[in-house]
Amino acid sequence: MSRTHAGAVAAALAILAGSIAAPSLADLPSEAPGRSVTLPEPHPHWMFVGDLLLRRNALLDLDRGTFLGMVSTGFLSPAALFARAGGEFYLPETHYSRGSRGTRTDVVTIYRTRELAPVAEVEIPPKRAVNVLPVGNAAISDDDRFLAVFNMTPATSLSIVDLQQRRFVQEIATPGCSLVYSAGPRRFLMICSNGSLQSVRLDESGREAGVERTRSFFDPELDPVTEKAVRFGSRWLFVSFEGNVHPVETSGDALEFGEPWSLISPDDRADSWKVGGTQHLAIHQATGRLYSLMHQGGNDSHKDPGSEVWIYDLDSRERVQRIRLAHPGLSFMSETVEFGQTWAWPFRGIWPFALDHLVPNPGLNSLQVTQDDEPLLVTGSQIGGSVAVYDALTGELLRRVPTGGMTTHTLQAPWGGGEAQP
Amino acid sequence: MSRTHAGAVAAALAILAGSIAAPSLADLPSEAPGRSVTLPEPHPHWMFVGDLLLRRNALLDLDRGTFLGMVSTGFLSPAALFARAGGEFYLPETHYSRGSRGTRTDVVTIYRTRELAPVAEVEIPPKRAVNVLPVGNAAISDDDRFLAVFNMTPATSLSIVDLQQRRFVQEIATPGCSLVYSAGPRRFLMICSNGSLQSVRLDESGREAGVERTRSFFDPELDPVTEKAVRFGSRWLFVSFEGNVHPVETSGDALEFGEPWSLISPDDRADSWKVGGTQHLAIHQATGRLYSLMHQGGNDSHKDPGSEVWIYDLDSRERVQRIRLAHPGLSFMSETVEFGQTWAWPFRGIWPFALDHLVPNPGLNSLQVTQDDEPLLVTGSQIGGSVAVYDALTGELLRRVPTGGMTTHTLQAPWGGGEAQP
Amino acid sequence: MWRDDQNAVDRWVARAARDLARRTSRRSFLTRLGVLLVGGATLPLLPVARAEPRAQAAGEPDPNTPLGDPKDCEYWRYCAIDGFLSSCCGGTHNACPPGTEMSMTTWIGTCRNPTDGKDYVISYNDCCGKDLCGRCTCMRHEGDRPVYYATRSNDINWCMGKVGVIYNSTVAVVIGVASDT
Amino acid sequence: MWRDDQNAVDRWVARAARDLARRTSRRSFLTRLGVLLVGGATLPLLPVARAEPRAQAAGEPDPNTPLGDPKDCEYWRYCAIDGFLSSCCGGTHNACPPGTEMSMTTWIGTCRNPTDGKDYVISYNDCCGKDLCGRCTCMRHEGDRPVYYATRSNDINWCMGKVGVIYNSTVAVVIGVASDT
Repeated sequence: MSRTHAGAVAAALAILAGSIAAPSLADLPSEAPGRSVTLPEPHPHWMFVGDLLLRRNALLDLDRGTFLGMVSTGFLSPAALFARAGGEFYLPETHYSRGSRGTRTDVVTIYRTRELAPVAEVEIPPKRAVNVLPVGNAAISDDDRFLAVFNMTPATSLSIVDLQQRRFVQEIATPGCSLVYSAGPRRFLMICSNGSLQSVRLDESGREAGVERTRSFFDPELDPVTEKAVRFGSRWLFVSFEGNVHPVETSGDALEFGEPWSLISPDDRADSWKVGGTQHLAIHQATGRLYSLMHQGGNDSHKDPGSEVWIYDLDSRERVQRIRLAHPGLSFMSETVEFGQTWAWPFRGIWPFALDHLVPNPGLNSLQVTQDDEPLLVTGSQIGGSVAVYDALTGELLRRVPTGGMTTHTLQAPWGGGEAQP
Repeated sequence: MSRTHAGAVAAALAILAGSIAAPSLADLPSEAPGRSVTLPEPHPHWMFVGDLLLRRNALLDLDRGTFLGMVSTGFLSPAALFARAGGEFYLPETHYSRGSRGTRTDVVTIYRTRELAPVAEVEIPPKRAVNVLPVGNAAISDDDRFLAVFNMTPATSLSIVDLQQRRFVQEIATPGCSLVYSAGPRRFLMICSNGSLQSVRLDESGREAGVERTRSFFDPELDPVTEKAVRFGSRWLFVSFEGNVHPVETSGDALEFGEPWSLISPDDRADSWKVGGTQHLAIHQATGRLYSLMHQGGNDSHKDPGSEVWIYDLDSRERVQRIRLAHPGLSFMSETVEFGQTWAWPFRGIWPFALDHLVPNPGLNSLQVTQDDEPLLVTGSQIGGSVAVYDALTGELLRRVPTGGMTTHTLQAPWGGGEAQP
Repeated sequence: MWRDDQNAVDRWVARAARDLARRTSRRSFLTRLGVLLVGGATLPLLPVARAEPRAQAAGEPDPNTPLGDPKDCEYWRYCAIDGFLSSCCGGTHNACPPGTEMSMTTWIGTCRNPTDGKDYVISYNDCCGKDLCGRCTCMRHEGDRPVYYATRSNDINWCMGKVGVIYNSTVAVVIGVASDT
Repeated sequence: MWRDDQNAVDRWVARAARDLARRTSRRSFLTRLGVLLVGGATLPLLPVARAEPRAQAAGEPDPNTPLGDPKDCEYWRYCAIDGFLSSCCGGTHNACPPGTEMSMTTWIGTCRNPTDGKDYVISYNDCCGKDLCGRCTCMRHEGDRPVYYATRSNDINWCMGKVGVIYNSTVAVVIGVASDT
């Protein structure tokens, strides 16, 4: 409790003394105002859920279904970055001095996880790419030392932040290549518009130490890979609109492209099954299972919401399970007795109707998997503030958890499995 | 069009030349990007409609039902102030350097009405009272020279801004008294917690030239006047929870209290009719008609929405008309054919239901009257983005106008009648 | 600036202490926005406060093991609250959610603890510095007065001064036993 | 900083001009937010875009007397638009609403004018510097590509550089006649 708080409390008690009786043994003791909760050590079943409309990320306990806290993110800052050590996370933010006008300031805000409070910020060039991608706008080097922020003005570049020294190091121009993914302690990957990858190497001070381009390994016109790549150990998996998986091994000095394989069998393709969603891929590292959000749709449906999650074994490259997704919001039926009773018209009357008639599934836009030994699969719909929680191994629906938000976007479960998620 | 735009356009056309055929006579000529609309002279039937959730005020044409533009207001800045000259308006705003944290900056932003663009700003002490009152948080002297902003930290004071010289003049401490209303070129009124008024006089430079308190003229405990006072020429009318009108004449050197009178007859009181709402009073200056939002309710219902508007003649103090208020939102039935077709679940299904079943009136929280010779009465509901427009003389419902917003709060129609509204 | 705030806080507490009143609510405008956010705006996929009266929640003889549900709007301490319950937002009934700061300008009410039958002076402090929590809207307001009667007005956002004006949620802190004198 | 932006704009226009494509959409994320704002969030009291196909709107032989309804999503110029129509937000089909600034980084599409049967190069410029307009959501997107293929990506907010990143609405400007070569 800060001294100022203490002072005010003292003042309060002093002045209130007149109207407060001398405490007797049975009385509740006076409590100290000014306290804020500090979180325990992060748990693998904690998850950040982003809300782009309310400009916040809510932290949920998926086991107890409770709301642990939130961070205000500012305009379109969908994804935080998490130090593998776990004690901190980082939010690239864009602010204007007068709300929607004035001077633009971009910062990387450094949060201490257990306080959910900013402890420092590093100002970066006001060029941050402003979009809604759940991954690819920033990345942390595998040793937690450097943070790279993708810029688009529309000229593309990377801003390098030294997280140890809490300072901006350098902007690296990356014409023709976009987004950023971590690949080792001193290497970041980018995707180039010609279908190739670019390696950006840093030296020990975080300055550019070399840039190499690979051959192009996909056709950005005919079957582009989505930006929502997933990392499996030292391997990155890029998945295309048509469901082709392009593995890229990053352990060696040079990148190695593995044999592409397909998530969609000819039969499934005949039924027009497609990958898609806002955040449509996740991997459980320990079991090597890939979770893919699937829907039936036509061309250009690569961002349509999913109706099922298909689970693949990354060794055998076989689909081992299909989960038909439940509605993420009906959990509130448990609150219908009170629900909306106190609302002003017209909302009072709508909820009962919604319960009776609105059975169709909204479609799930986002998916995430926790990294512990009892992993949870979580799905969220862009419209509404609730997520559905499944046993990631059996596919059993466990519960639904309210986010307190209006929209559900990026899902992040960085704790557990020994390291933060890419 | 700015030179930078011109430059970019030139660049565009030059580079595009290769892929663009030489124009033939029949072709549409190329158009210049970079243009923004400038508004015509403000019309008496234009209205600003505030939305506290979207943090904006939308400007509507009530005759044509069109959306003319909007201003972003920042956090809880419900009401703009309008120069009687009409060419400018002023928004007291509060901003933080990092959105919801960081350094607080309060400014009075000066907008040129026809551009709806800020042309200047005056920084004031970061003490502005942050609440949702539609009136009373700031006022302009009757000669448009000085703007007074009410501060609450919770210590109360006024910040005086010189609108002519575009600078902050002085903060005037006003212990025990709150809010601010204009009463002449160099005098502002405040309401004090003991039920009295305080006059704050300014000198020609805008500095404090004297403060006087009146006797207390109402009981803040038993029958307090609402903050939503209305001005009738040189007279201010303060209306109490119980519907008692307290007139205050401000033309003389000293304030004169007129005889209180009641808006509610014994019979109406027996039917528990009460005044109430967020913005529950308006006056049409030319005809001397007072418009009061009414509802049936119990104690502490002074902010409940209204179901009727009662119209009084301020000379005879007689009620001359009752208007049962229509729903402000059903105007969208005209769009039901398309309405919601493209929405994601669950909204698709809700609208048809709403049309069939949600006939009850949401209750109207806000009311305003235009000041021309063919005045319009406008009512809005806190929940939803639509206002209902009536002929203010006949009470006939003319149309409903969408605001494009989520909530409807302060309604302002400052133009016409020769001067801006208080 | 800070000294000014400190004085303001002292003046404030003094005024509040002289004006103890029962079951008075505050900031219903924020709650209404809250209802919009939590209920209307995101309907029907969002949770909403249990605002309907319930069986009277128990108090706590031992503050460390509270009886009754501090996430329930009917919890005894909330007799004069109006806002989002901190205990639903990552905090507790008397501590703010992580990363928010508790305001020192407050409305003070008096609530009866059903366990010992005593009236306690409760300070309703706002948790500030992060945007609306949006969970567990709780409105129990009576005796609201206009803004010029500040200690009784629920149109005022009590996030003020040092903690900033951005409102997140509200706690209910026991300040002492209300005397009968 | 400005010089940098200017260069960026030139590079940008160059890339866009080399990559004319038909009926490609942009920024559907903003539109989705828009649908939430306009439809979901405020339901059922809000207007919403006419997004269902209509009888083909006419073009304009004389740009000063446009045929067809520039507030209609099916207006011919909007074949590759995705966002809120400026013409519903206080602007026109080719001028931004009052107080907003037009972005110079744009997506460029090719639309056929039903009146003269010619294909025109249309520049979709965003109007920036004020928050979401929220009216007349119009999504006509095909051929969307990922962000790294920027000239074809609708996940990018084209309010950039000098005009700032706050998006309000979008216009459709005739840049010229598309050649068949």
